[in-house]
Amino acid sequence: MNVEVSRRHFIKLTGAGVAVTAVGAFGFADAEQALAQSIRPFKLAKLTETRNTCPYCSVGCGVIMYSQGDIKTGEKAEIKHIEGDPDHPTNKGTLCPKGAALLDFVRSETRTLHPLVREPGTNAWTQLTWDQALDRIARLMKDDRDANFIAKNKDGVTVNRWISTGMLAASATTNETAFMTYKAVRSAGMVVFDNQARV
Amino acid sequence: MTNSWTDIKNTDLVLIMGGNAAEAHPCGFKGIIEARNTRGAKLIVVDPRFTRSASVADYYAPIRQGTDIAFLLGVIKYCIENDKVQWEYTKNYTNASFIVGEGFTYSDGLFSGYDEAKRDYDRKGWSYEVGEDGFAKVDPTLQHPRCVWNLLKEHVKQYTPELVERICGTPKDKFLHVAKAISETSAVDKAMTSMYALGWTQHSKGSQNIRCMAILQLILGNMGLRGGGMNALRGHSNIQGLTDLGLMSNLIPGYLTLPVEADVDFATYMGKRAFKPQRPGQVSYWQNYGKFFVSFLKSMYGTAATKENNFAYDYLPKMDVGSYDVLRAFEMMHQGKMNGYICQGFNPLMSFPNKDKVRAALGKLKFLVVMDPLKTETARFWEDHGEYNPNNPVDVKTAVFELPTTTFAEDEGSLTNSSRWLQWHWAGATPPGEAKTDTWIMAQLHLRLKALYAKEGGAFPDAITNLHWPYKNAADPQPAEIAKEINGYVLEDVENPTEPGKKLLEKGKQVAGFGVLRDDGTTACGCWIYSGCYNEAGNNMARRDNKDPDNTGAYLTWAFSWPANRRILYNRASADLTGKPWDPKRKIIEWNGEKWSGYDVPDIAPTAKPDTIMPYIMTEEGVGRLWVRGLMKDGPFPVHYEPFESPVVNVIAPKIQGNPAARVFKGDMANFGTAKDYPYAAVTYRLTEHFHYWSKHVSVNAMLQPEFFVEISEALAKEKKIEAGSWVRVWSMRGSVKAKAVVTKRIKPMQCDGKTVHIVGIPIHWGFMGAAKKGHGANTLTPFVGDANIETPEYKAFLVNIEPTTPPAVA
Amino acid sequence: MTTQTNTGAPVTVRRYSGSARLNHWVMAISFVLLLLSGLSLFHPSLFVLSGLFGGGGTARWLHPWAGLVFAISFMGLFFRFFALNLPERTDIVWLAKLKHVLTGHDEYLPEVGKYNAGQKLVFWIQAILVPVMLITGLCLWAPGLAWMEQTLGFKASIDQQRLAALIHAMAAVLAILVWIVHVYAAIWVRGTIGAMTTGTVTGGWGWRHHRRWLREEVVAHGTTEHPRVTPGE
Amino acid sequence: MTTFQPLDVVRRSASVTTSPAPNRDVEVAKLIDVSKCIGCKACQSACLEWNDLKEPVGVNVGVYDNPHDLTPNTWTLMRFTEWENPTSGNLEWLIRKDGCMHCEDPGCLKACPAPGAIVQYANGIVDFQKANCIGCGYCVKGCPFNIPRISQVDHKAYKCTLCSDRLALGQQPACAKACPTSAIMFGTKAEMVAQAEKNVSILKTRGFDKAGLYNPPGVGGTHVMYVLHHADQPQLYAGLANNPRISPIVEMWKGVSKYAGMAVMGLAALVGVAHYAIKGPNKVSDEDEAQAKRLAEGKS
Repeated sequence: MNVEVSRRHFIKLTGAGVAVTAVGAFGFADAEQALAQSIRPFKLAKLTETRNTCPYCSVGCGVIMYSQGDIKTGEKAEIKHIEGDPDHPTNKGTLCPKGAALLDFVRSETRTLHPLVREPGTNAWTQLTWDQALDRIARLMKDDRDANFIAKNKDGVTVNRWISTGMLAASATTNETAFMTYKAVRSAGMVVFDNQARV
Repeated sequence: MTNSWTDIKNTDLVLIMGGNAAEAHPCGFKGIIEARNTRGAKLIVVDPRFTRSASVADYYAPIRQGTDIAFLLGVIKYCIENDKVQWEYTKNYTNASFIVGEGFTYSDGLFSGYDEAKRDYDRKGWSYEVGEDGFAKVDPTLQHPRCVWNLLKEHVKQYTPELVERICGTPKDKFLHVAKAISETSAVDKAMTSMYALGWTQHSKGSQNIRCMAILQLILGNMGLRGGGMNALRGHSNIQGLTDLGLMSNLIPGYLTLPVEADVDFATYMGKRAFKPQRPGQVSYWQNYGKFFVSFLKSMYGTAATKENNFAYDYLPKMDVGSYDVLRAFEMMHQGKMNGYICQGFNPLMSFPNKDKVRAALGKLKFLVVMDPLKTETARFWEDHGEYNPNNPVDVKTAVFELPTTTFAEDEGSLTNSSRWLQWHWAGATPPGEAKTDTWIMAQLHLRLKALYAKEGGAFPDAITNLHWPYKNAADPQPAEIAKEINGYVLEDVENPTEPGKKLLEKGKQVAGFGVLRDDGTTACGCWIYSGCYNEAGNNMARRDNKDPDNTGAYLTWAFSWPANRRILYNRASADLTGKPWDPKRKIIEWNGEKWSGYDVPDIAPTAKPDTIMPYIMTEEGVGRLWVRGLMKDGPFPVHYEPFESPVVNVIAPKIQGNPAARVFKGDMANFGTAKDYPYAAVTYRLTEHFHYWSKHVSVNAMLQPEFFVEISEALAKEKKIEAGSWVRVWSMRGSVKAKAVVTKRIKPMQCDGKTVHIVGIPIHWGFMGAAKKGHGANTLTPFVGDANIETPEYKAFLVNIEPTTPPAVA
Repeated sequence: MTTQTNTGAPVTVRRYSGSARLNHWVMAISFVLLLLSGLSLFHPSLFVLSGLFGGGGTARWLHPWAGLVFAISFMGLFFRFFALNLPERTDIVWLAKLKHVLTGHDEYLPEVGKYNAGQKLVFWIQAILVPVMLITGLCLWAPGLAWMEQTLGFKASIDQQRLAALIHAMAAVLAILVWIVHVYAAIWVRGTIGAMTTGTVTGGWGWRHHRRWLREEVVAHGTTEHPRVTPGE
Repeated sequence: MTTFQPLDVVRRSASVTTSPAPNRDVEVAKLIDVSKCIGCKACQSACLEWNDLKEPVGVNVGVYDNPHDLTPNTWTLMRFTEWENPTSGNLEWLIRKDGCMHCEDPGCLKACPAPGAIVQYANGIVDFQKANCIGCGYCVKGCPFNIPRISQVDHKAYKCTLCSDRLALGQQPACAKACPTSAIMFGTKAEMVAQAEKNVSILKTRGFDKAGLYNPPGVGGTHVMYVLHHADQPQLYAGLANNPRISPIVEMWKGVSKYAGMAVMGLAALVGVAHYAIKGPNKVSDEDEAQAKRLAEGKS
């Protein structure tokens, strides 16, 4: 029976002017002035909220992301804090040690930032543009497909199969990404195709 | 999960076996604590290790990894012999009464029809005896010697508590305690939930582990009930979704299957998928296969899919082998039979068995494309990281592309959790650097390939050039557009046959659900089981109303649950033959004389009479299967086989060690170690502080569990003179790793068939990238063999040796 | 005995060499710093004293370093004078006549050497307190604890640190008492301070308070060569 | 620098002034039910993230406790103990969330020499005021639970604030919010005590006869309390203090010695002044000088 002001109420609180009632709620009734000076200012005030789902395990906990800036209005937005969504039926605002640290996943120092290529036999990455990267990959795919595509088997049955290039789908991409991936992969006749269900 | 995370609180007994929910799914574990506090539910953990789940359990029983089937068959025997069976349920809702054809035999761990050369069964002999009415014969009295019930009784007879102790190392008294607790849930007002995960799947007989519990849950009458069910705790946030959407070598979205070479044409393909009911009046819902399949083809190929060309049936590739799963893929790669590989947010170098083989295989590719928000080991397999990844870049001729992708925080769309809930989420941050969404990248790859084929032509361009592409901005398809595609939409007006002039379906509208899909090309649907997720009512996945009348845990208005927003599968089975709930306190749905209604979406036609139409509408039998005919490669019943690498000999069939129907590649058979050289039973697992190989990139989690370690018992530590916190070398037939030693009371040696078996616990999670200390991957050690049915690698039971050692050269 | 008035400047006697005086003042200054910074952390009402150092933080930082300086300089003085402070029989007599000491009737006191029993007590009490303060001080000081753990392999438990704090405080009070006596005596007994400023005292001062010392000085050095005792003209 | 109105604060370190009539209507408490804790460390994670703390990546020393002790950045730490229960013969994995107990009678505050560096709010929270902290480490010596840690970077003392910034907005502490199994609960002290009774009774039905609430009277009770399955042996839980109280040594150090010391020193000074007033200075007479002269000239 955690004392948890409902999220909506909470939002009101973080709005302009600290609600005295809430302050009172935890025995700070006469303290606003002192708190203003002694207690760290509430860091979520004036940040933009976005609802999201934890990308780790399959519990699918609801999270609320607090960002500086609102991308819905086209602003540049940077996540400042991530916390459990109290309205979510499964996690009810709680998070595990991974979910509670999602912020540092988003801003991890080892995130990929630019398309890179490592040329055969070399020992370094070189940066390229998206167009360069995608065109080269498409070319490599087509050349391999044209060379190794199996249109018919020995009995003359149409099999339209491509097995010399494969794809591993992710485990945390959206269903929409998954379907897009499916379309792109299957339309090319690719069958060496799997996901992370087993590991 | 047949049930959901929010349903766990309704249970009376939680059996965590083959999983570790507290560790891997902490927020889902909440329901267990709630069930305990509100209904006095008990938690039992059966595991080789005293896990975090065990730390809060009411009862813990140790078991040697890879012996779950022996344990569970023992429990089934206990229930049968002690009359702890939900009889009415078993008789009416399972195939207990079905009579199996003559000629079926089982002896020494093998069923009839085994071909040792092929390592496969001829499964014909496992089917039912068919009467002249064309339906399967049954004996409701369960007297017939060949009825499934009697075959089951016979099959489990040998699994006595004594045998269980010999095989599993579970002390008899502990086994009996667990068996008794489980058997009590055969009462109509008691339910047990089975929470399992990779602890059951990652075995060469993984599917049968789960079958075995399914059989038990059926005879206990725990399927379809609130607080019951088979609850697979999926590992990743959307692995459920990716599987539902058919991102596997042989699948089509919604668990349809790709044609095989024998399906020479559409007619043949459909002919094999008639799914005629095997009992009179049963639903056998897969009879609608054609509607789902054609609607899928229409959503793939749009106008190019016509009646004339069988809806572009030939555009689909046909399989020549059962599956091109990851193990086969890397085997082919290793043989130099593959040129290109695309990894989307996946780290095979760390995830797949036999790391050295995986590294070598990747080095034989012409090109490797890695799409990931993090700098993965796989993208750097060619780099030299000393002991952690020895390589000489100059010798590696693979061109590697690393494409930066967005994380959840910068992407929009739906994820399907273990509860089968499709939950929509919104982007809240600007992608860093030049990172792009996976959707954009896949679309771009397709469009560029398409452009090349349009320009140059080439091998069978049709399927590529004709791929349906209904997006406002062709270069950048939006999640909502794709979601609508998945849900399905109407291509042509369809008249209502009963009321002429009135439209049944209106062109251009989203279909309401899969019920209205058609096989005449008038509807399109990307994934039938997801139909209803984004219909004319809007994006149901984005719903956030968390009301839950009477706290049943259904939450019908929160997001969307497939199929048809149903929260508990087989919920019809929660009511008896009169349509009344077995346990009124547990009511989900109820038959009011004309129709079904209740807290959940009924898993049956609303007007299906309870006494005639049986609950398991997806099976041809209409009932749950204690016995499977052709569907399991390795037998109609589960049998105990040892892991391919096991410290002991298979007690029940000394000649057969590993699963006889499991596929093993030539080179790999020679790569299995024996107890002589590798005396210790190893198991790999997750820790709660980490998630696979991502969270080591997160400073906080890297700090919470900074360094690769293995866990051993105090006894083994003493025997091997290993100090807690010191360095040890662990090696298997495949490779060798160095790790810190955690010496613990939570792992204890077991006595199996008179032999002391020491266990070595090996957490995954470390690699040579990220914020944590560099570490070896557990997959350096694991064997390259998978489950007979779905090829899940045997990560949970293999052999290693261990010794004290010096710190790694590169720290 | 006969009395006669004396005209002309008094005899001056050399009491402390330059180095001795330097040593003393280094010690004195560091002690005052210790006193002020220590007291500021000793009682809330004295916390204001930390203002002299620009705040409690600096006081906290300065105190241990001043302590080290004090301890080292004290050691210098200790070796310089401990021989002269060895106890002797007359000390008992002197102490027995403490009444006369306090009333300033030196004439009733036995002739004493360079140091009387009182001074010796001051010397020896400090000689005990300083190491005590030093050790307990180290136990209250993060760098000190670290140093002890690394070089001495001694890790002070929380309870030992608590004890150290208590002893340090009590020893400090004692030290301050002794210091008060020391300073007061120097002020009360006129002509004394010169000993630590110019380094000399008048012969009369010597005659009155340390007659034996004066005699020894005269005997040892006479008046002509090595003019330790300089006749006035 | 921080000035409090009387009602805000019950106690203030190194300050003679305490509030005349503190408003103690709402006392808060965190209740940690150890029997529900799965040791997932979500609380640790949430604490670091909410308070913007960074703890460096360490090494494995053979245990699950990371970091291996509380630090200026780690204000809460999961401590793991494997214990074989001699009566049941079962292994028990006792996992305790360590951190500031927010004592009703805070030893840290008592020991602190810096005015206002440690305050106790009316709701029971014991909070460190960075601005006033001088980094002397006396709080570490005063604490009966060995909780505060001094940063060697900025020489300030750190520990759990009970998320006073969140409480001020009606939000529970970050750790309690995150805890997946509600092993950490938060509310008014009265509510938490009542909740504890429920949890204890459940534990008793599960066979833990010695289950109980840990709210040590020795420190006047705490605003962070534990439900323990073995309340009779708190030391089992990674050495949780059996009957914690402010160390008598500290009491003496901060009590008697302080006042007695002040007294004697003051007295000594007074005696000196008085003595001087009465006796006047001890002067050297001309006679003494004459004698000295004579001695110097060797005439006697």
